[in-house]
Amino acid sequence: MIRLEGVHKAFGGGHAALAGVDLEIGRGQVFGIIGRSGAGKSTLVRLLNGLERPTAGRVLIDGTDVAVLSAEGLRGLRSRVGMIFQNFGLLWSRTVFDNVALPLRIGGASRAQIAAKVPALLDRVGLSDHGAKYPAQLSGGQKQRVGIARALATDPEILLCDEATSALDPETTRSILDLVADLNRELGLTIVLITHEMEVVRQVCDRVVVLHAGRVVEAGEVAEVFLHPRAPETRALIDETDGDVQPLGFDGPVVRLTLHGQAILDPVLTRIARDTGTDFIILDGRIGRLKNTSFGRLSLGLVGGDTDRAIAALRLEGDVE
Amino acid sequence: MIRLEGVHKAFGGGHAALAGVDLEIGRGQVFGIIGRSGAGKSTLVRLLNGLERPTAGRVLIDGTDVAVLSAEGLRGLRSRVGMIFQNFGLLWSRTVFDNVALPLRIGGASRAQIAAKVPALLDRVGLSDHGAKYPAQLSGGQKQRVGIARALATDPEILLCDEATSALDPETTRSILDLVADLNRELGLTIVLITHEMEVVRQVCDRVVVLHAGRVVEAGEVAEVFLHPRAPETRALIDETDGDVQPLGFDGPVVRLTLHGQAILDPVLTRIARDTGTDFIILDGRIGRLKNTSFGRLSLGLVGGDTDRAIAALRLEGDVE
Amino acid sequence: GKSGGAGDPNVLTVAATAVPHAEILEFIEPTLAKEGLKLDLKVFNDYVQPNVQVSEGRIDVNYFETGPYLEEFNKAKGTHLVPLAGIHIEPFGAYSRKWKKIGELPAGATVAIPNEPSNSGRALQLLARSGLVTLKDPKSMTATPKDVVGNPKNLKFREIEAATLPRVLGEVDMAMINTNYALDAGLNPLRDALLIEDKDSPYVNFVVGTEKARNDPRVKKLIAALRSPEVKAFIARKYAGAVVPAF
Amino acid sequence: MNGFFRNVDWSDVAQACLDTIVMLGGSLVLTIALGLPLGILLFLTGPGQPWQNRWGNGVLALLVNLVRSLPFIILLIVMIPLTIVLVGTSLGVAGAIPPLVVAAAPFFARLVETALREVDRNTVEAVQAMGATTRDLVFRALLPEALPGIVAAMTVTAITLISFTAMAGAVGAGGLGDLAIRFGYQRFQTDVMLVTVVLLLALVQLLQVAGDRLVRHFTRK
Amino acid sequence: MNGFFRNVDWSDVAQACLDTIVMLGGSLVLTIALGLPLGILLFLTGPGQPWQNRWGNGVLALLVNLVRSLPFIILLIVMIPLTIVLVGTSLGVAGAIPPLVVAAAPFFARLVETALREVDRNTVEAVQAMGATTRDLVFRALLPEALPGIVAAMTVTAITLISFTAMAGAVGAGGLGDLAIRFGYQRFQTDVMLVTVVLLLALVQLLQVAGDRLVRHFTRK
Ligand SMILES: Nc1ncnc2c1ncn2[C@@H]1O[C@H](COP(=O)(O)OP(=O)(O)OP(=O)(O)O)[C@@H](O)[C@H]1O
Ligand SMILES: Nc1ncnc2c1ncn2[C@@H]1O[C@H](COP(=O)(O)OP(=O)(O)OP(=O)(O)O)[C@@H](O)[C@H]1O
Ligand code: MET
Ligand SMILES: [Mg+2]
Ligand SMILES: [Mg+2]
Repeated sequence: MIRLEGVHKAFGGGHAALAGVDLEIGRGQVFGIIGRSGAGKSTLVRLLNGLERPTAGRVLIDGTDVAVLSAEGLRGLRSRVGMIFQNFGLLWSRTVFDNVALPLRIGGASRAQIAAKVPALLDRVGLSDHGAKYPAQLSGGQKQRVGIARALATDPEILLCDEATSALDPETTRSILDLVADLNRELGLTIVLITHEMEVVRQVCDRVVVLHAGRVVEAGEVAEVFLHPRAPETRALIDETDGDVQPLGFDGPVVRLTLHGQAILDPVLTRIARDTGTDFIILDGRIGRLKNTSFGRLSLGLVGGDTDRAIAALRLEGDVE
Repeated sequence: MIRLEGVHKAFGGGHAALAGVDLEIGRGQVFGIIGRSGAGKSTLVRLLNGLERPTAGRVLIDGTDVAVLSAEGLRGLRSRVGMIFQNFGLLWSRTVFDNVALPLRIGGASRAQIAAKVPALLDRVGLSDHGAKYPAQLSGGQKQRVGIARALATDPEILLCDEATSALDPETTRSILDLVADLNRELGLTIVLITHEMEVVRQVCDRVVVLHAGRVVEAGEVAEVFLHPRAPETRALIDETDGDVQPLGFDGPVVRLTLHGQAILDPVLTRIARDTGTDFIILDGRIGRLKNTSFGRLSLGLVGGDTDRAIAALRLEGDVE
Repeated sequence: GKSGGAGDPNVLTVAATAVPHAEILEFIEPTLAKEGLKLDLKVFNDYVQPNVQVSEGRIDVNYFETGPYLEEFNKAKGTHLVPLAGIHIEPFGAYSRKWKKIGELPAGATVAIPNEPSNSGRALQLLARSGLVTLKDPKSMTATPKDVVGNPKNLKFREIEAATLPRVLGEVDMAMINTNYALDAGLNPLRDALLIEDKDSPYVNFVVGTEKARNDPRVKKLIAALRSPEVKAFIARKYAGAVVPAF
Repeated sequence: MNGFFRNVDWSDVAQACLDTIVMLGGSLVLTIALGLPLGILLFLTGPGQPWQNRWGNGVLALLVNLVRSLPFIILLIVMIPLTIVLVGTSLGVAGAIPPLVVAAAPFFARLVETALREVDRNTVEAVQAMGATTRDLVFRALLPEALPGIVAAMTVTAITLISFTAMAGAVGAGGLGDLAIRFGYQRFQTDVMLVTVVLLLALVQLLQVAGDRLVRHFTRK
Repeated sequence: MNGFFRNVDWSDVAQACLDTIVMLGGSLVLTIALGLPLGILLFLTGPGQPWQNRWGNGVLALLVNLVRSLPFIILLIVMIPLTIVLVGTSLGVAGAIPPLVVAAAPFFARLVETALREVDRNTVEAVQAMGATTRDLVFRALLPEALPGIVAAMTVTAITLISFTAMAGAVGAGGLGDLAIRFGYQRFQTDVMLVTVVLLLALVQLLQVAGDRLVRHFTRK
């Protein structure tokens, strides 16, 4: 559905924001883009609806190069693409209601359609009480939710989210993600999602690409990238620990264990402990879900018993470092 | 150092953004403020440097009511307080360098002082290469880092951070938090920090307050609040799971265990497993640090053995639900 | 009326400048009304429009200009307006705050003159007649300082808007001022003027119209009313020498 | 008619007031009707804008500048034939309105252009990303967002128009400014000048206060 | 001096050009010097601003409106005594400059006020939160941020001043506009009118292009 071929983008003078990006996003995918601040994520997403033009390379949507579209063609494309902006881009002169209604009005919706749809959207993003306010009267997160409701108003086929939940609390984030995931499942909405919250990528993305200094340094299935990050930039991004491998107060041998899929339902640790006499201290780690599989990543301190056998046994269950 | 007494704040017409807030922040503390979007967090912080005035109640800094300060007094206070804004508030007409230099110029710093200080600050926030750019040429995260550097420029005594790292990737966030934590330790900087990233609260805050609809629903030491959240609003916010208590594919008995302090260095699970014959499956959870203590919160599936005795044994080690 | 045009036998449109023309016209309005002629008075503060409007037939006649000015206008614009009747003269004078007599005027003195063509020519004519300057074309009614060929006293000219002249009198050695402005500014032409036009002045103000208007009965009525003894008395009473009847 | 205001003919003053108000009202409405589209066009054809067009923009700018470089009195004259076609006369209040409009519209258009340039680029971009036509962009985003600036521009323009009406006396349009010039200036009647100036001031003051209030009302930022 | 331009005295035209440029230059510099502080003051004393002051703002606004409600020619006359005190004469180019400045400064001040109102509230707040004095706020935040708007205001003001200079002929200031009126209009010398209008247009065009370029140069948003 979306294909980038050798895309470069340089802003007048400076070095390139994107330096040769190839990637492909399939219909109905939830596609994550992560990377350090300034890596080129926003620039990449803005290419997809023609807000920026590549200095070299091609951006294809359904096989058509966005750069060669006529004004009319570009409008057609944009009406099928919703975008949530990092900086909101709301109309200050319009109420929350009218901001959300705007894309509908532009799309030629009737009064009745607007009256039916906007309140439902405001409700979904938890702003039912704020429809008559102006953006300047809203908190940061409320503004962001207006942007979300607005992007969803026209039932787009593609949704571009530029840090759509960065100003939201975890609870609200979760409800927004649920909403987006529902749309993805029910309507086959294709979603391109920039985020700094790895939890978000884990929960909703199918595939993820890691940008660094304008280049793709890693790309693949979320589980694959998160469980077996290859590029050092990826590791640095998704690393959960505070950076210390050796946590407070423990100075025995430490291993890092990664488990996923069904393995996690095995009582791995307790079984091996019983078999090898080695006790495990969980120094650090996380067990949770990756979209629809489970995963775990633990730093284990080994105490007593046959630690070599214990490590060998762990190796049979998952990845050990 | 900072005291709020019965603070109310209503914006013309609407219902109150703050509805009776009392709180106290000690010198040198890192004080977290969390709460849902629209809870009143930004409003609260803006009271502390007089950007908003309370409709009732008093805001005391070092015993002086901010509301009764003269213009001169207010400027004096503000020059001791740095603020990082949710919406950046940068000067579009000035380069990154000049934006960071601005508070120094206002404070009457010499050319030489500015030439010495600004590059060091830009370096700390990773913007050395961007000093000559204008804010419109920066990515979202880069803008936020300019705001951070600017707030730190005058070596304030109090630093107000309104979602200072929300636009930053985890790696950059970590380096900023390290920077802030260093300043707190070395210079006794008092920090008031709004964030939606619970990880940030865990890593750097001493105390935390949970706001909900303009009221304080919970307040206390971070470890206390995070390990034993009392208010349902707090639970909802800090809940790490995706909301399902019963994770994928397991249907035996499940308990939630919370451990902290030295307890975590005990190989609790493996020892009890050996003693009671019960195997534990870690279904979900997180082990990590709370500023300078360790903590763990796990959902355990119990398999075989004497589960009652196992649960009783767990109770001796930590909190079980 | 909207465009006034020649047509309604009982209404005559007349363009005029405010003083004294419009005031004189207003004075005769009741008389004409009794004769069944209604005056539609259009007051202008500009010297071009009234002629343009009359020549294009949107106004019947005007009453604001002097013969020399009309001639100049016809020549420049190729119009064929004709003077229908001379009514009055507004004598033009030279005034000074610094000097009591024209003979005291020193060499290199600054003389302010009006900046529109009709009045600047008129001012220079008056100076020429008193021997202060000689003009390239002694007959020219629209001379400007550029047309001064002989200037024994080496006078410096400043062209200023006519109504401003009395107000800057203190800043120049001498100013050439229309009598109406002089009077309004509190100057007394008979006492204060260093030079003043006499009764033979060619600058008589005419009622002006197209050739057609010559035989228009309405215009005849207007002219008759303007040249009445009542108007003569009115002028004498109201303008005390600043306006002199020319009939 | 004695005492200080002895020269003041109050019915003249009333008529002049009426003339000024009619001229102002008529020309302001038309100035906005003409200047607003012109300002929008100047903006849209400018560099980096949706209808970017060096030539078109250059020609528009030249026209606007041409009109603005003509002294008002010359404009008044040059326009007479056009004025007659438009309103049937080049005289009086009606005849003054077309030149007033032609003089003020380009001025207003420039102010509108400036106001439109101030609209937040992020907002414009977001609306473009919805697939808005330029028409939608103008009517649903640019104009509402720039409204406070445009209202401020209207206030400035209205007050400028009042000062133009003073010169419209050249075509016999009358009005307070003309009264001030003819009696106050040309006839040295200080009392008439004072009365007209006070009335003009009241009118200007009214416009400014109303304008400011509207600006504040429309400012949502 | 034959052919089409037979009436044109080129040395007069050159002098008029010079006069216009001197009047414009002199009065523009002073208009900015006077209007900018006035605009800032109007803004700062306005509702919700640092020096909020109903009375002060009201008095300033009244003064500004008073000057703006006076027809230019009346202003010229009323100011004569003051002009003489300021520049020693009320005549010629020098005598025209004070009234030009007094007429244009309030106008420019209003445009400055409008431009300052457009400055991002978040930015202003951030600078206030640094403990900025109002002076710092004005010079380090408001003015730099509003610079594109202020430059646009300068352009509009400069062009408006040119049209005022045409009226300054009343005090013998000369200039292109005055030449156009006295020869082109009053003496029906179409060639003179054409030459002067072309020169005026060139000047206006130059100002506008330079202004636009500066605005673009200072726009960093
Ligand atoms: N200027 C204003 N006028 C009216 N209401 C306002 C204004 N500013 C804030 N509010 C309201 O006050 C409440 C608290 O806002 P505040 O910005 O303090 O929230 P917050 O906790 O910072 O939220 P977020 O996490 O989304 O930034 C919100 O409901 C908001 O709509
Ligand atoms: N208009 C511009 N002019 C010049 N440079 C720009 C411009 N926009 C972006 N850049 C630069 O391009 C690079 C990529 O910016 P981009 O906004 O794509 O980053 P990002 O990955 O979205 O970062 P963040 O996570 O901080 O939002 C940055 O170094 C930025 O400074
Ligand atoms: N009323 C004027 C005068 O007699 C006429 C000037 S000619 C246009 O001086
Ligand atoms: Mg970005
Ligand atoms: Mg907030």
